[in-house]
This record gives sequence, C-alpha cells and structure tokens, in this order.
Amino acid sequence: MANMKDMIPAFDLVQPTTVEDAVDLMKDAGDEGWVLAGGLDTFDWFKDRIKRPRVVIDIGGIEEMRGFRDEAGGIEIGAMTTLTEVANHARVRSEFGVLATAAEHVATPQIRNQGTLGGNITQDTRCWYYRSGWPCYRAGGNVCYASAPLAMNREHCILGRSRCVAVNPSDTAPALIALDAKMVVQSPRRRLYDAEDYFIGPSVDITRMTVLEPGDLLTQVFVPAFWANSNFYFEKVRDRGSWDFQLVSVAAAFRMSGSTIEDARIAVNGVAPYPVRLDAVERLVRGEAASESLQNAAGELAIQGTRALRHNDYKIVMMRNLVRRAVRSVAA
Amino acid sequence: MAEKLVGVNYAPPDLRAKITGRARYAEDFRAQGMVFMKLLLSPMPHCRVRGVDDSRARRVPGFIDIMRASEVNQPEGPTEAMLTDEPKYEGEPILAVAAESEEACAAAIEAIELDLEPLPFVLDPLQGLRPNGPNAYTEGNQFSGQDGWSTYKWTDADFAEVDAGRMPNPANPLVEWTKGDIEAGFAEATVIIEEAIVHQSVTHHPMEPRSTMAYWENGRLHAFVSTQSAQRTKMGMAGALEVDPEEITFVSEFTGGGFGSKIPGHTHMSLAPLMSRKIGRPVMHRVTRYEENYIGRARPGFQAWAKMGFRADGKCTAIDLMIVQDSGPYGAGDHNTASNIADITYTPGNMRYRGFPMYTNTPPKAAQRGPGGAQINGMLEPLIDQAARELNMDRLAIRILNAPTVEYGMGPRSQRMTSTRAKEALRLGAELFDYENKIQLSGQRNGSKVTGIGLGLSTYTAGSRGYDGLMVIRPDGKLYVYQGIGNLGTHSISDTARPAAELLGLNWDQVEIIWGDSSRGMPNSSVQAGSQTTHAHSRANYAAAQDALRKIRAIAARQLGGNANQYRVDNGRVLGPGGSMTFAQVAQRAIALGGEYDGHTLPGDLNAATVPAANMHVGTGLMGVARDNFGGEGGIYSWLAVFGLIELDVETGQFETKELVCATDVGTVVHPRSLGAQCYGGAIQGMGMAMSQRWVFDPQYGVPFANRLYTARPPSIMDAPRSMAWDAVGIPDPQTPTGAKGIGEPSVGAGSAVLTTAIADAMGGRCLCRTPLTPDLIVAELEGRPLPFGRLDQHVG
Amino acid sequence: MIELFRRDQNPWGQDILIGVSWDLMWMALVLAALFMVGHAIWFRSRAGAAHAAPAAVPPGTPERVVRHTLASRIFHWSMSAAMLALVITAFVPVMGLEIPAWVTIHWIAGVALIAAIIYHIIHAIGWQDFWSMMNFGPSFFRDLFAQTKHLMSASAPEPKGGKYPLDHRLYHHAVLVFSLAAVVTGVIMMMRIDTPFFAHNPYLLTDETTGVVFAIHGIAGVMFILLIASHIYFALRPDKRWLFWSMVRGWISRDVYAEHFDPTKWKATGDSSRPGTAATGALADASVSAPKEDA
Amino acid sequence: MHDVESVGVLEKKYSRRTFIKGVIATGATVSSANYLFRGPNILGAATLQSTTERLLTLTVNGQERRVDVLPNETLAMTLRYKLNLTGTKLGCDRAECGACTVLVDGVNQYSCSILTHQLRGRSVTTIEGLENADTGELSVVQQAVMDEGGFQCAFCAPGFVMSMTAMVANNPNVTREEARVALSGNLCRCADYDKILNCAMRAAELARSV
Repeated sequence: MANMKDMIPAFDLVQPTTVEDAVDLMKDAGDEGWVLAGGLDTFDWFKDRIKRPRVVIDIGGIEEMRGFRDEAGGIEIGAMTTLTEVANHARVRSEFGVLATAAEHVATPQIRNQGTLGGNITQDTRCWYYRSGWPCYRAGGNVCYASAPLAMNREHCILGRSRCVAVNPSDTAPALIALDAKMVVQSPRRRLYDAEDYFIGPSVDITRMTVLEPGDLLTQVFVPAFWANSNFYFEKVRDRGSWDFQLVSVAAAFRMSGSTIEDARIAVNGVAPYPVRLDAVERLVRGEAASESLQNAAGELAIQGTRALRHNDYKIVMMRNLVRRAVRSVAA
Repeated sequence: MAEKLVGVNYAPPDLRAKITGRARYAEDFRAQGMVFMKLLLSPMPHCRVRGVDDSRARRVPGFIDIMRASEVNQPEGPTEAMLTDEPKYEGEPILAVAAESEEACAAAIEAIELDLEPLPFVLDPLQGLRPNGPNAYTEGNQFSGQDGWSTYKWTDADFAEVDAGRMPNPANPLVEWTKGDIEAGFAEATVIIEEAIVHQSVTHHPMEPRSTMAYWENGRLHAFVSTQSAQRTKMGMAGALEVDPEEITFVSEFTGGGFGSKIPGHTHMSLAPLMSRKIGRPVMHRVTRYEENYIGRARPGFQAWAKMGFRADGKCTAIDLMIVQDSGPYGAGDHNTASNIADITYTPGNMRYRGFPMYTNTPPKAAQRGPGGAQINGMLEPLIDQAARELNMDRLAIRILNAPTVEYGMGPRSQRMTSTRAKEALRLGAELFDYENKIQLSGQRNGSKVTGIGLGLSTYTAGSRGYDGLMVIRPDGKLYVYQGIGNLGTHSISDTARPAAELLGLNWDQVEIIWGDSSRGMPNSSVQAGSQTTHAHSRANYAAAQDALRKIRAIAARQLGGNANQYRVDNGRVLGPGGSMTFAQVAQRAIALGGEYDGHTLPGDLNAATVPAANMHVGTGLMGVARDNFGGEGGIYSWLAVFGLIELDVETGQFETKELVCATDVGTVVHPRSLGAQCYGGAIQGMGMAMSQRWVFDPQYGVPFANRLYTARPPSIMDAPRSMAWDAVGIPDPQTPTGAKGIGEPSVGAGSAVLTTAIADAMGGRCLCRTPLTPDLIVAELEGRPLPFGRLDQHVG
Repeated sequence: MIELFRRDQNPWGQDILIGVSWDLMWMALVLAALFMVGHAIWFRSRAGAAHAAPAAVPPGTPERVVRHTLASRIFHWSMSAAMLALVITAFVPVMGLEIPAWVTIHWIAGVALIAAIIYHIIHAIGWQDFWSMMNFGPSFFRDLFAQTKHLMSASAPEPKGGKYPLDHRLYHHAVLVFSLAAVVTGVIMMMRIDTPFFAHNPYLLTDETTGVVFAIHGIAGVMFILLIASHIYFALRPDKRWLFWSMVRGWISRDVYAEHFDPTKWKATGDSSRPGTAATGALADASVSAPKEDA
Repeated sequence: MHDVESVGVLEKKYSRRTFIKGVIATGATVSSANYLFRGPNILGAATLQSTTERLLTLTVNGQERRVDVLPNETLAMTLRYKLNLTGTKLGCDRAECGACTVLVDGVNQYSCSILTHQLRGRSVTTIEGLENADTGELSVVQQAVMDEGGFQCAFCAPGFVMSMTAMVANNPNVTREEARVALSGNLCRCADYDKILNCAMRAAELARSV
C-alpha cells in the first residue's frame, strides 16, 4: 500500500447535543469511533491518514460541556471551553492565574480560539516516529524507534520511560496538576480523577496518554478553590515563540505565609510520557523560605532519577533550572 | 512637475488584489472539467522500483489515469526527472495519478502496490566520504559529463584528523583554488583562528506550495504556474514539454514566495501539462505542504573547516577554507559561491579553497536566498570576533579594516566589482545602532539574562545586464509597461518601472504594469533570482524608456517643429519650443506614423523571445522597446552590515532579539519601504536559519522528520526582533543608469551572522560554530554538558 | 475470522510481521476450557474402565517413597511462579486490565525463569535421572502405544511407567520446547527494552526477523496458556491430586506407588535425610491415599 | 418520504435510537428542530444524511450559500473548491501557517482545521467579505495595509488581514507587543513582520477613528 497523506479519509459524522447521547454514540461506535473536540490533534491524524475511524462524534454542539460554572468549592470548566475563553475568563485570571497563563502559552491564537481545554490535556503525544505512522509500541507494534541508539529524540522523555519514550505535549496539564484539579469523566458512569492520576504512562498502557478508554468522555475540569490566589509560576521553554510545544515546562502553586512556603504543588511537563508532579520537591520546600540554597536543592531533587536519551540530556538541566526558577519566584 | 518616483514609497499596484482575495495564485485557477493529480512519493531514501501493481487503483471510483517514469524524459547522470523508477530520496515522485477528485487520487495511490528494492543510502555527506561509506548512487558518488561515474573517498588517515578535531588534508580535492601565497599569509599572522563548522540544510518552504494547473485547447497549452520568474519559466516549460514557447499561454500573476526554489519554475511544474495532454482534461496539481517539503528544494548544508590568519593590527592575511557540501541527489553550487564570498568579505589576499560537493539521498538542493554566501557569512563572522578578542581589538574596527573596497578582486580570478561600499555600510550601521554605547552592554548580566551584541557583514550578487524592456504609450495617454519578470512579492514588477516612468515624466497613476500572463507579452527577462531584477530590469526598462523618449521627442519635433532634443517630457506631455502635445496625441501620432514608432519595426538587437511579445502590441501606441546595452564591467554586488542586541537566558538557552539594525549598500534606493522589507525579511530568514530551522533525518530509515512547518520551525512573528531600523548608504552604482542594485540576498547571511555573533558574545566568546543554535545546545554548552552527537554530525537535532 | 498474525507496514511501507494475533490468546483460553470440560466428561464416561492391579511392592519399599527431592521441588515452584508471572503479565494487559510496569515484572520473571531453567538443567544432568526422562528409545514408543490404547479403549488399563510416566514426559517435553522458544526469543526481545543486560538497540535484526521472533514468543506464550491450564487442571483433579501433594511434600505413599508405578521401572527409595518419615501424621496419609478412594 | 434510504449506512449502524427520522425527512428544519424532538438530540441531522444528502446552508460573508459538503470536508476546501472563494489560502493545511485564517462569528480560526459541517448556524467571514460590496470601500485593516504597503508575496496576507480584523475588533487600543501576540498564529515566510506590525498599528489607529 503506497504512502499517501493530506486527504482526510471518509467517515460518518454525528453531532450529539448532550453528554448522554455522546457517550451512547461512543459506546455504539466502539473502536471505530473517534471523538472530535477542537480538532487540532484529530485532523493531524486524519490528514496523515493514520487514524481512520468510521464514525466521528463531534462534541462541539454539547452546550453543557462549554463554559464556566462557579461552585462553592471552586470553578467547573467545561471540557469544550476554548483555551482563549479559559485564558480570558475573569475568575480564572484572577484566582487561578497559572491556568490562564498556561492556556495563553498554547500554540497560536487561532489554535486557542478553537482548541479546547479538554482537548489540550487529552491530546496525544507528538513523538515524530509515532506520528509518522510507524508501527511502534504506542501504535500497537513491537519497537520503539525513538530510543534506538542513533534515533532523533531531542524532544523525548527523561523520566517515566517504559519501552515508549514519548512526552506529554500539554501546556495546561501541569497547571491543572498544580491547582489540584479534578477531571470529570463520563462513560456513562461518572468518575472523578485527580489531575495527576488522569495521565498514565506507558507502563500502565502504552497506547494511551490518559485514563480515557474508548467510550470515556472528559466532560468537565473542576478547579478547587483551595489553591485560589496562591503564588503561581508558569514557564514554558520552546524553540520558537509561537506554535511550538514545550521542550520543558513548569507550573507551580505556592501558598505563602510571609516568606515561608506553607504549601506547594509543582508539576513539570515535556519530561515524561505524562506530566510529572514533583511531590518530593513539594515536601522539601514546605515550611521553608525560598532561599537560594532551597532553590538549588529543589532543582537537584527534581531531576533525581532522570535519564537522558542520546539527544535530550539538556532537558535534565533545563528541568532543574525551571524548578529552581519556580521556587525562586517566591523568594523574598 | 510630475511626481518623483525613485526613492519614494508607494503602494504596489498589485497590493489591493492581494488583500481583497482577488489575487490569483496558481491553485486559484479553475477550468471546466478540471480533474486532480497527485504524486506517489517514494517511501525509501534510495530504491529501485521493481514493480507497480495498479490494478486495484484502476478500480477506484473516479480514477482516470496513471503516469509512470517511462512516460517522461529521463536525463542522464545526476539530473532530476519528473518521475523516476530509481528514487534518490525519501519523497521523490515515482508516479502520478489523475482522478476526478483529490480524494479519489489519494485512494487510488493508496491502492497501488509497489515492489521496491531498497538500495544503500547516504544522508550525512561526511559519512559518504568515509573509506567504506555508502554512495548516493549505485554507480558511485561523483559524475562528470566526460568520464561518467566514479567514486571518491577520503582515507582512514584523513578521518583520523577529522575525528581528532583537525582539518584533514585529503588528496585530490574535488574543487580547489588558491590565490596569493597562503603559507606567507599565515606566517605573517599573529593570531590564527581555526574552527570546524556545521551549517544545516534548510528547506525553502515558501508560503505557497508549487501547485500547477494546466489544460490544452486546440494544441495550445494554458499553464498556471507558481514560479519566481515568468518569461524564463515559460521557456523552461516549453523545453521540458518540447513545444514551441509561443504555443504556451503562461500565467503566473502571483507567486507566494520562492526564495530560490522556483527560479525557472521547477521540474515538477510540467507534470500537470503532461497529464492533461494524456487524459485530455484540465489538471490541477495541488501540491501540499508535505509534498513541498520533498520536491520544494533546500539550501545545502555545509560541514566545513576554516582557518583564518590575522596580523597584529587585525588585518586578515590568509584564509584556508574547506567545505564538504550536502548536494542532495542532484547537486548544488553553494560551496563555490561561499568560497568567493569568504574572500571578498574578509579580503585576505591569500586564500586556499577546497570543496567537496557530495551527493546524498536527501531532498534536492537548490539556491536559497544568498546561496553559499548566507551560510559562510553566518558561520565565519563569529571567527572574526574570536580574532578581535584575541587581538584585543574592537569588533567593528576589525570588520571595517577587513571589509573590501572596490579595488579588491574576488576569488581566484580576482573579479572586480562595479561598486563596493562595505566600509561605508558598516559605519552607517554603527551610527544607526549607536554601536559605541551598545557595545558597552556586551556581556552585561541582568538576573539570568546576558546581553549579547551581534554584528556582521554580508554580500551577494545584485544585478545582471543585457535584457530587454518593452513599453507602450497608448492613445489613452498611459504608459503600459510589459514585464517578463515574475511576481514573487519583491515588488520588482513595479519598482523596476519607476525609474523608466520618471524618465518619461509620468505620474504613477499614468502607468500600468502588465505582468504575469504571456498572452499579454513578455519581453526577454532575467530569471528573478540572485537579486538581479532591480538592477537588470530597471536598466532594461530604462533603455526602453529612453527609446520611447527618443520617439516622443522625434514625434514632437516632427509635429510641432524644432529640434527633438529641445523637447522635454512632464506630466504626460511633451513640451518644447513648438508647444506641447499630450502623450495621448503622441501615441495616436505614433500609430499613424507606424514604422519604429508603433513597433512595426523593431531594433535588430532584441532577443528573439522579445519579438513575439512586441509584435502583440504593434500599432497600439508609441512603443518603447530596447535591449539593455548600457554595458559595464565587473560583478554587481550589494552589501549589508548588520547590528543586533540579544538577551540570552543562561538558564533556559532561550534568547530574545531586542534590536536589529541593517545598513546597506544598494546604490540608489528605488523603493525605500520595499528595500527595508527586504533587509528585515531576509535578516529574519537568516535568523531563523541560525536559531530554529532544522533538517533532521532518522538515520536508520533515511526519513526526514522536519517535514512540516512545526517541525521545520521557520521563524514566527514572536521570534522577530523587537525593534528594527535600516538605512542605505545611497551612493549610486556608477555603472548603471539608474544607480540601483538589488538587495534580496545578502540580508540572509547578515541575519544569520547577527545571531551567531550575538550568541557567541553572550556566551563569553564561545562559538558553537554550528546551526541552528537552539536552546538545548546553548544550555548544554553553558552547563558544560557534552555535545550529544559528533562535532561534525549533520542532520541531527 | 480469526487472524493468526498481526502484520503492519514498516516505515518504508513494506508489509511486515509484528507478532501473533491476540485472537490466539482467546482461542487458547477457549481451547483450554473445552479441553477441561471434555476431559472431565470423558473421564466420567470411563468411570468403570479397567484398572491395572496395584503392583507388588518389593520388600523394603519405604512407607513414604520419595518422588521429588527438595531441590527439584524448589525448581518446580520457582519455575511455576515465574511462569505464572510471565503469563499473567503477558496476557492480562491484552485483556484490557492494567498491570502497572508489567514489562518490568515480565522481564524480571523471565530472567528468574532462565535462572531456574539453568539450575534445572545442571541439576537434572548431574543429580537426576536425566536419561529416563530423555529416553526416546523403544520403551518410549512401547509406552506411547500402550497409552494410546488406553485412551482409545476403556478396557485397556492405563499403563504404568517408571518414575516419569509417559504423559509426564510428554508434558515436560512440550514445556521444554515452548519455554526454550520463549526464553530464546525473550532474550532477543530484551534487547529492545531497558534492562541492565543489553545496550538497547531495536535494529539488531531486520524488521521481518524481529516479527518472526515476536511471533514465536507469542505462539509459545499462547501454548503456555494451554499447558498451564491443563497442568493446573490435572493438579487439582481428585484422581491426580496425589501428584500435586507429591510436588508439595516430595513423597508419595507406598500404596500410591504401588498403584501408579511399575516398581521394575522405578525403584523406590525413602528419604534418607528424614529417618522418621514413617511416623508422619495420619492426615497426610489420608490425603495421599484419597485418590485411591475416589477412583 | 426518503427516510431509510437517506439515512443509509448510519441507519444500519446506529439503529433508529440515535436519530430521528422526522428530522431527516423534513430536511430544511433540521438545524433548529432537533431540540423539539424527544430522544437523543443530534445537532444538524443533515450530517446524518451525509452518506446521501449533504446539502448545507452556510452563511458566508453575510450571504446564505447552499452547498453540498462531505462529512470529511474542511471549511478551507469548501470555500476554495465549492464556493470559489479562493482568497482563503492553503499554505500548510495543518494549522501551522495561518494562511487559511477566516472569521467564524468574528473569531479568527484556521479554516483548514475545521469541518464545514461544524459551522452550521455560524457565520463565516473570508477575505472577500471585508470590502464593502456596494461601495468597494476597503475595511480599516485593508486600508491600513494599503497605507503601509504591507506584505511581499502576500500568500499569507489574507490570513494576516483576517487575524488583524479580529484583533482590532477585540481591542482597537492594542499595543505593538499585543499585536505581535495576536498575529502570532500567522506565518510570513518573507518575514515581513515589521511592516505587518506597522499595518496592524495603523489598522488599530483607523479603527479608533471610525
């Protein structure tokens, strides 16, 4: 079969207007179904003619999955809310700034206008071996091309590898982990996941990035008020100022008491097949002032257990430096 | 007084079409019954097609026909064919399929079963030079028209030198030239700088992929093409299809950039006409970005060694340069140009050049804006700074000292230039940049950010001679200028008419530019490349305008009395001792007079290609038509001095370009805003080359991964400098009547140089001496981490 | 339509084998279930079948006949643990249940299995009756004939063998073949993942050869589903439960020995390390003799 | 009634539970009617007819256009090849260049990366829709580009102009740095970014004076 790209293969399109119907349609479609949210990840797969679902379930018409709902304990954001809406939302900006900042760092304005929060956190990895349609482990094959001795793996992982060395590309994912957000999944049973548990590594299932299995739909993201108005830090290192995914990014929330870090949540992305929450670093900084020595210790602790592939040793120092900077951001 | 046109900003006449959606690029044309064509690209970097089973494809609904390599011309040697049964790179077109819709094309191509025999392939040219390294062709790795194929390798001893980080001394270099006495030059030197250099290949990626639409009507081809040039591309297409050029209606009104990749059109533009001829239907070949990555050309990468000697006063006394070039499967000439430009930019007097152009199984290479020059200026400028540092010299002073004057001859034949204002450009730029104060900021640290100052000098060809101009003043009193050059966005179609219109004393609203459609007449023109056009066609049009002026005066004198020389033109009138006439009257008179006045007789020295174009307008008004016989001696080169300030974050390796200043020697400035845009645009392209654009292959399968925009990473608006300024020396070139030279090319090398030098400066003078300088390399270098690949490895990242 | 193999296109678009189809796993499970049910029915149908009379036990036969030394029992159970871990980590994720870090558990279990096998080979050659197990001479075919006859006809009693009766030997050989296949291919596959043993390199073999390796490993794995299922089935069957206990305790009672073995082919010995074996409790004896009553 | 036939493959696949024959039969009313029916709500039942009847009404540049659209068709393709609005360019077809940018309900989006069937009930503006159709008067952004002589090859121009249009509508007081961010989803390979920013600032100035 000869290689062909750039034309979307035919599919049937269904456009449900309620979560219930969407889940129902997904169940019917099973493995042959595909959920279309913002479409930025989807159309890439389709245009490369690698993913060829028979049925595409466009969830863009489900109003209950859009927008913000203020709740006593926090704010609920529909998974289909666009990243622009997230970045511009007054309460998100004022109370959960790290999420707004992360959303602002996604790709480009047009992508943010169309891309959704749910899509951003649920998107597939951009490992170029995998995305080229090569039959790697993640694609159901029996090899990881990206970790071969001479492979091109500058943008691959330094942590959490298990046969697959891809990284999670999401900008908002680490921010949501820093905010201790909860993911609401409907299938049709409704489940709640802590943000960091929503993402899974290849050792759990090498073909998926998140807990979502066929038939599961991420409907809302709930951001609890607990971390509202904390001191936030977000930084994303990338090659170009636009479009590019992170090389390494960090998102952090600090609750301060004077110059002492009372509590912290720190997550990095671009370093593992899933966004990594740095619990050990959080424990280290808790109850301390963000002195230079603490910044350095946090950085060093963060990179414990990292292991570079041929081309991505730099990520270790970049990750260390970003964690340092995150802690430095609350220095007196 | 008619308005002044030269040196004045204006909105180009095609701009309104461009921003209202009316501008039609090749893929915007439609024809009744139009069908689509798509290419089947080779999945392997080098293979032989043993068999093609298209039986399933032929049953795909909407399928029309297939075109195989056997149906197109197969040139001998390392020359590209439109389709091939021995692909030399992953992505080379094997066959073409026509179908009623693109979906059907895609389905049919997918249904084709290929039987391919994989063949050895080489990606990194240096690997191809290893004693047992692979060759890009089964027949060898060198080709000459006389001797055919042969194999050229270095020895293990050569590679021992390479691996030890030294410049090897291989026997029988493929290209070699020397000038002066290099030994003496180095003996004279106080400081010798030697570096190994890697410059990556870079895909052109113009915004518009090279689509073509074509149909035949009564034996006449109508072709809608994406090309930089127009008249010359039409001739190229006529040659490729073996048809009379006059049997082609060639349309290329707008082209979405080319940067050297569409100079005389391109190989694959003739496929749609061929397919259309085969199936008898109009054919749209919509080229996608993915295909563009493969068939769209790339700048050749270099692996090089440079050794430069400097006297205690900073004068460069010797250059020993050696370049291994990634020539792709079909060759490229960048390395030769690079050697000449190294010589003219740093004027060592004593130089040796050894070149090793190597075929590789990577997408084809072609000229890319400042070919050769952009690579070498970007890579050698940090070495100049190293010398300045070691000699404790000012970085600007050492450049001014080494910059050429018009006396210096370039290359082995010491070619002289028509004008050289490099030193003036450097001084002008320094003033504009406030160099004296800005250089004080070099190395200054603010938190994790360090300031780096970049500066560089770059040059490239900027003109050519001998083309034809064609224009008609019609009875409506307007001047119609017929342009055979292309319209790829440089504004040349109108810029080159402005000096002519000014000569004829016309206001701009009295001038109509006709371009992009051969049925309206295209005189013999230069290819739109090498920054020739502003020079070449302001001259050609000027010659035609002089011809028109002569005729206007003659008619006026005839009509109104007096001596023709006493008549002058202004505001669309000719005035003199006998009174005045409008151009409308002159045009009518010219038609009545016939002969040379309305083009019935043409000058004998016109190019044969101009004659049919002129004949289309015979009798429509007063014709100005002439060949550029202004003559001149020497190369036509323009110069760009560049200054910049960056802030490098030493913890992340990211940097921001705060300021960019360009100072240029282009002779007379024809269109300031356009010139500024060329300076900035080229510079940002060069900056993209230096900081982000890449070219990466999986070594196992020979497949490129930077095969789309987000992985190839051309610079975005966020990567552009925060503030920019430009100025021009403005001294006219003495050998051309308009005084103007082109500028498109040198800005790329300048932009690259400003970043390579600024980053090295921010890193305390450390030169990574490779591109692209991405955050990973910078942060790893700053943290003392080892380079993850061989010092000279190519196609990694 | 059940597919036997999974195929895909390599990066050059060539059709390559990448392994066995997981349909085979389900097929093996179904086959194993069918076998168990079939065997149970068959066994019941043969309730009144002929039995060879208990053999005359030579004088001096101990009360407890040693069948498996501690060394071989350690091998058996460590191998079982490794096998079970391997099969579970291999197939449970395919069924859709997540086992975190299954690859790591799988390869470590594989290494344990290799160690057990090496131990077993040395032990078998040096200390065990290697040649009786590996005997493929005329007696093997005599036993095969007698066993086949028994299976075909209710009147033909199950032939009695030496220490390793024919069915045990056949089972052992099947395990041997498939475990060696799994181990050899498994070692090759380990070169593609992160282990302390190899520099990771997926390109040591061509795409197609790699596919064959994966397919062999997969076939061996699927066969183990059948082998392990049938093994456990027999171990748990009341009529064979004495075998299970013999692997737990190491010995069989003299009565079991007399009933199931031909003393001329296997000369019973007692446990020299435990002179007091005869005094072991009644419960154990009851268990050991239980099959006799059931049968 | 063309119920079963028009439903085609989907009918067989999903059974009647997932959509409403009545909606399909009435055709034109589908987009508004789906809320009125009991049972699962399917937006745009025309989509369900996709295997046979794919006619869709799109609002483009203020006009209602009836067009036959495949389920897998992107807006860029519909505009360029069905509606002959070739001003919208395809530079990459992968949301990586911005040449295909159009406004959907005033928001700039990549038309290469949105299905036409997703645009039911929404209003699309392309580069052809900016000029005043009656007077030929240019929009403020277009006028700004004319004033500043923006763009070189201009293949990116329609996309940039659409992004600028959304930008000045959102914030006519935009700063140069904000404009840079607002336009960061459009690529210009001529890298004429300085002039483009001049156009953006001029457009904002014109917008403020309107």
